[in-house]
Amino acid sequence: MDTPVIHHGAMFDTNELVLNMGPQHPSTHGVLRVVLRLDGEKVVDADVVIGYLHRGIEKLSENRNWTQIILLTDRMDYVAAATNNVGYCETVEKLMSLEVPRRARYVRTILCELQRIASHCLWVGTHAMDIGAMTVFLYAFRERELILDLFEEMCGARLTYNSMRIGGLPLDIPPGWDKKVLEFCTIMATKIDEYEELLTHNRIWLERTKGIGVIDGPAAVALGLSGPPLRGSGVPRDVRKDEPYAAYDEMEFDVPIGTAGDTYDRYLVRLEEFRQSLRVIRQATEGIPEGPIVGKVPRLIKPPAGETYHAIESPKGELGYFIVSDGKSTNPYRFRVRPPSFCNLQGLRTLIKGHLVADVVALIGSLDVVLGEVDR
Amino acid sequence: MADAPAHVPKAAAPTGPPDPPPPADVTAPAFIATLHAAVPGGVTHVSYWLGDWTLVVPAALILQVAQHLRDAADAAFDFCSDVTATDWPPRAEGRFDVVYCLYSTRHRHRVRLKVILGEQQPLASVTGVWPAAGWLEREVYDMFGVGFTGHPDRRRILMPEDWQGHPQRKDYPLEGPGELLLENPIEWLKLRQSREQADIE
Amino acid sequence: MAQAIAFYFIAACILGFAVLVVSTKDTVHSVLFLVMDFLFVAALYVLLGAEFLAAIQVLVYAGGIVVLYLFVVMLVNLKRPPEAHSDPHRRTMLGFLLAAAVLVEVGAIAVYGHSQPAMVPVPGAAMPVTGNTAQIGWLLYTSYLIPFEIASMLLLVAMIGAIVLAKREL
Amino acid sequence: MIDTLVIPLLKIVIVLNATLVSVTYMVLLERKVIAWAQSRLGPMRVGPYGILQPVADAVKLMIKEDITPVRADRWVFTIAPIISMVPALIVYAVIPFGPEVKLFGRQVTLYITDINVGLLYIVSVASVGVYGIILAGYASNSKYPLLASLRASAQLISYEVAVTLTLVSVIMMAGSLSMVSIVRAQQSSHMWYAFVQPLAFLIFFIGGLAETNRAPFDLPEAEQELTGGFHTEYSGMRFALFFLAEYANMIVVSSVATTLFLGGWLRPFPNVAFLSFLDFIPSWTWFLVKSFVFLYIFIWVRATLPRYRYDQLMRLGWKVLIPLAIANLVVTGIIKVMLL
Repeated sequence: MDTPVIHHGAMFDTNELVLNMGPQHPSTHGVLRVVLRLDGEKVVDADVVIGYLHRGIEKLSENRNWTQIILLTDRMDYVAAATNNVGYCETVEKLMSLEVPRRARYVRTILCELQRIASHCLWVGTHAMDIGAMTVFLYAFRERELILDLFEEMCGARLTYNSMRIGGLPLDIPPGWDKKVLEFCTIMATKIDEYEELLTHNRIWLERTKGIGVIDGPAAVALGLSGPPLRGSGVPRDVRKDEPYAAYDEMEFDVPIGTAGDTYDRYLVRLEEFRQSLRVIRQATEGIPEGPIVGKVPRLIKPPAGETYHAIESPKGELGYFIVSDGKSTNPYRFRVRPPSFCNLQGLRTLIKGHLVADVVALIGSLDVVLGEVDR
Repeated sequence: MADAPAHVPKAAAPTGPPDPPPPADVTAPAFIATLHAAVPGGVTHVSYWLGDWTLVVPAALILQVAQHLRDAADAAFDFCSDVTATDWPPRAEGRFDVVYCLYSTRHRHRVRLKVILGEQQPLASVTGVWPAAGWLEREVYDMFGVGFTGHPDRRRILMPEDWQGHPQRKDYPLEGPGELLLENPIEWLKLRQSREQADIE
Repeated sequence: MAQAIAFYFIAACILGFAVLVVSTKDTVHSVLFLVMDFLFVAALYVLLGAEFLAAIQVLVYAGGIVVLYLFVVMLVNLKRPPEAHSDPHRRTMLGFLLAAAVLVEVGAIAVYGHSQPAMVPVPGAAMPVTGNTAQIGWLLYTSYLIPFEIASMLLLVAMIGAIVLAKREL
Repeated sequence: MIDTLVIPLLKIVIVLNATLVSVTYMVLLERKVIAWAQSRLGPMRVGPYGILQPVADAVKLMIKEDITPVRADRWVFTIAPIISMVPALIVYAVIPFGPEVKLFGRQVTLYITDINVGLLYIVSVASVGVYGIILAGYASNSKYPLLASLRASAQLISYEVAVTLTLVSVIMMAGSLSMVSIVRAQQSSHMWYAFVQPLAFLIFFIGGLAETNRAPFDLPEAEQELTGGFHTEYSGMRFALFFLAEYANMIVVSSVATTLFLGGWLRPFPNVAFLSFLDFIPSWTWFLVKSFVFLYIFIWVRATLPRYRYDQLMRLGWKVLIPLAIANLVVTGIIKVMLL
């Protein structure tokens, strides 16, 4: 049960306790397992064990044709499925040098940003829940429900959308959908303030998140963190700005960055991202151009031989696809995903050393990992 | 995987990506020239396709190249996006392509490094250069069986500790180790034990 | 009569639990019996009409001190039986010696108490207060002020000592 | 015979039953209030507006399998929930719900008994309740419950100090340890002690939250960290006992706070003749209403605040509340000596 490690030299010998957190644990957000070595309640070291949700999506994709893979990508980051679709389709389009119509790129932008809000809603809810504020959880899920309704209207599904096609979209937006999206933006803007009222200036929230899991910019970059955890450390890195895809080059938005690199700053960054996402959605919905929704896509999708890497900014961070085509078969020769959650989770061990058990759940929450994406 | 249904290779298995050299009208970024100067023989081939630069690096020099690319002012690749591999079983010069996708948060440019590696050939770990490579290299080891030397924590990451074989290799069957495990676990256990016995002998 | 029955019952329980405290193998069970013991002592106080003392007995001993015992017992994990001493006879000898000393002491007190005339109780008339609690307070701060203060100082010293011992870096 | 045996027994039966029923409905109230705070409906299926939910819960818990882990300490595991529940119930012996009233031509006191060390009795009995939690964690022979029970007991002991110190200030004001006398003292001094001792009142309330393991101090049962806390390994009725004990303790804290700080059964402004038309409301109603306000705040706080971390909780207890309570005590003493 225990592996006692005895510190000699101290006046009192103390045993280290090995605490196994997960894979069945309410706040490891799925099937994450963290083996903690504790000195009292202080974490001396941690081993992060993953793979409990490994379904071999990469291997599976190498045996499916190019279109079938889209629905496999839904199953990775299942709280932001449309973002995965977009990333994959754009990578294949890059391989085939396909031109995507402007209207499709605008709709992709709207869907990506709606997904970002949905994902952040889930994050703010569970993160607050982990720290004990249960009301925010239900508030955030209430708003996420509105987004799911929008998606249901758009593509008929509420979680796994399969909402993209290589070269464009499967369906045009339903009539009146853009009005509903704008309406949602109005509602959401007030709801963000509601979350902030409950958390941002709450003394207990501040005590629980300020100075917890501090990581500075260079260290975060070296650890491969991306997305809000990286921006929380003050590194202005956002794929949407740096390597624009979809219609982000035509959008106006700011990239919020933190200063302290602690859990609180990551929280603030994500809350500001809510607002920026709404800004992008408004611009894209109001400026949605007329035109076709699918480009000139050959009947049989068979990209030329070669390999490419393409990254987009998913709600969790840099979501990259590395795809190799052999130019002969109708399936990719190598399909590799660079899952942002996987790389962010790698930083957990560094972040939690020296903190208390209660901070472990706060930090898992602040990294915002989805185990479906970590394990694939 | 003697009992598993043998993977039937396609008529002509592909032997690697074309990696076309840059066309005449594209100028290579400056850091490639600097790299050539700093690490002689560090780059054996430069390729440009779809706007991405790929440098093929000999396995022996990967650490030096990585170090240079991270520290050189005109390169500054401080962010290791991805480490992965591709399996090209019939290729003569080596079975695996180990691919490093690098990004610079300062210059906002990307580059891919590629190391061609034989099946039993070890490769120096770049975790000392980019700590981010830690888990990514573990995954490459887990999925392809590439042995990284100098890795601080070389364990399997996604598959169970006692898993046999490396699933992402092209000769690993999609069905996994066979149906025996699901249909008759006791038989499977016996088989595994006998195999372990054979390993020991 | 009823009071005598109650007294002998409570006294028997106290003794019984006291025996269980020292005879039980499991340390946590032993501590639990100690709590029971303290509760019955409190009952004895109630029987004597000293409710204040009874409540304090429960609050301080059962509710405070023994909880700390439990803490220690649980943290140092004494679930395995303590190893036998290298020389079991020495311990037995020591036990007998101590028991004999206690016996002699109790005997001496009994003989002394019997030979002396009954102690004159503290004159109640001198106390301006009535009621159990108030009387204790009055006595503590008048007749027994110095012992009371000395006890407080001792406790303070013990507390500081414990903090210094336990805290590795101050 | 009737006065010495029947009436006290009847009172005990009534108080026990009322307590148990209100505890079960407290659970429903909590679920409902939190649901409203979170724009939900709460339980709605069992009975109209879910008012029969406690009955359904009780039936479910009773017919649930009662599991004792194999490696558990069987005896301690069994008595721990009992130890937890009993102190929470016997405290009601000294809580005054009202003064003497005439009932069927007989003078009946609306409290079971009034002992002269009533407040001390409550404190000491409550301090025994911590054993239930410690022993549950120990007997489960599992790491999460053990950690939780250590946290719980440390928390209870620390906050007990602060709470007891505030009680001493009140005792100083009232000059008595008897609950009934404290209420009467508030009547004669024309002032609820909440206004005379606002600091003590606040500390008592915060300490009460901590002592009942309620949010934001609900670390011992922090689901997100310790997967349920000290009662992780319990199921069925034994789990229910812990659950009931927690809610019974909440009601105790509310009742004590009402008695000590809000004038117990007294109506607002008890000495203002002009408001005497309020007297037609039975005195115990005032008591219940005031206690209910407390209970509501307990729930409200839970729906609003995040949870403290363990070390922060201890720091708050030892470095803020206890010094404040001591300062309050000293100031109260000085004023008392100077003015009287």
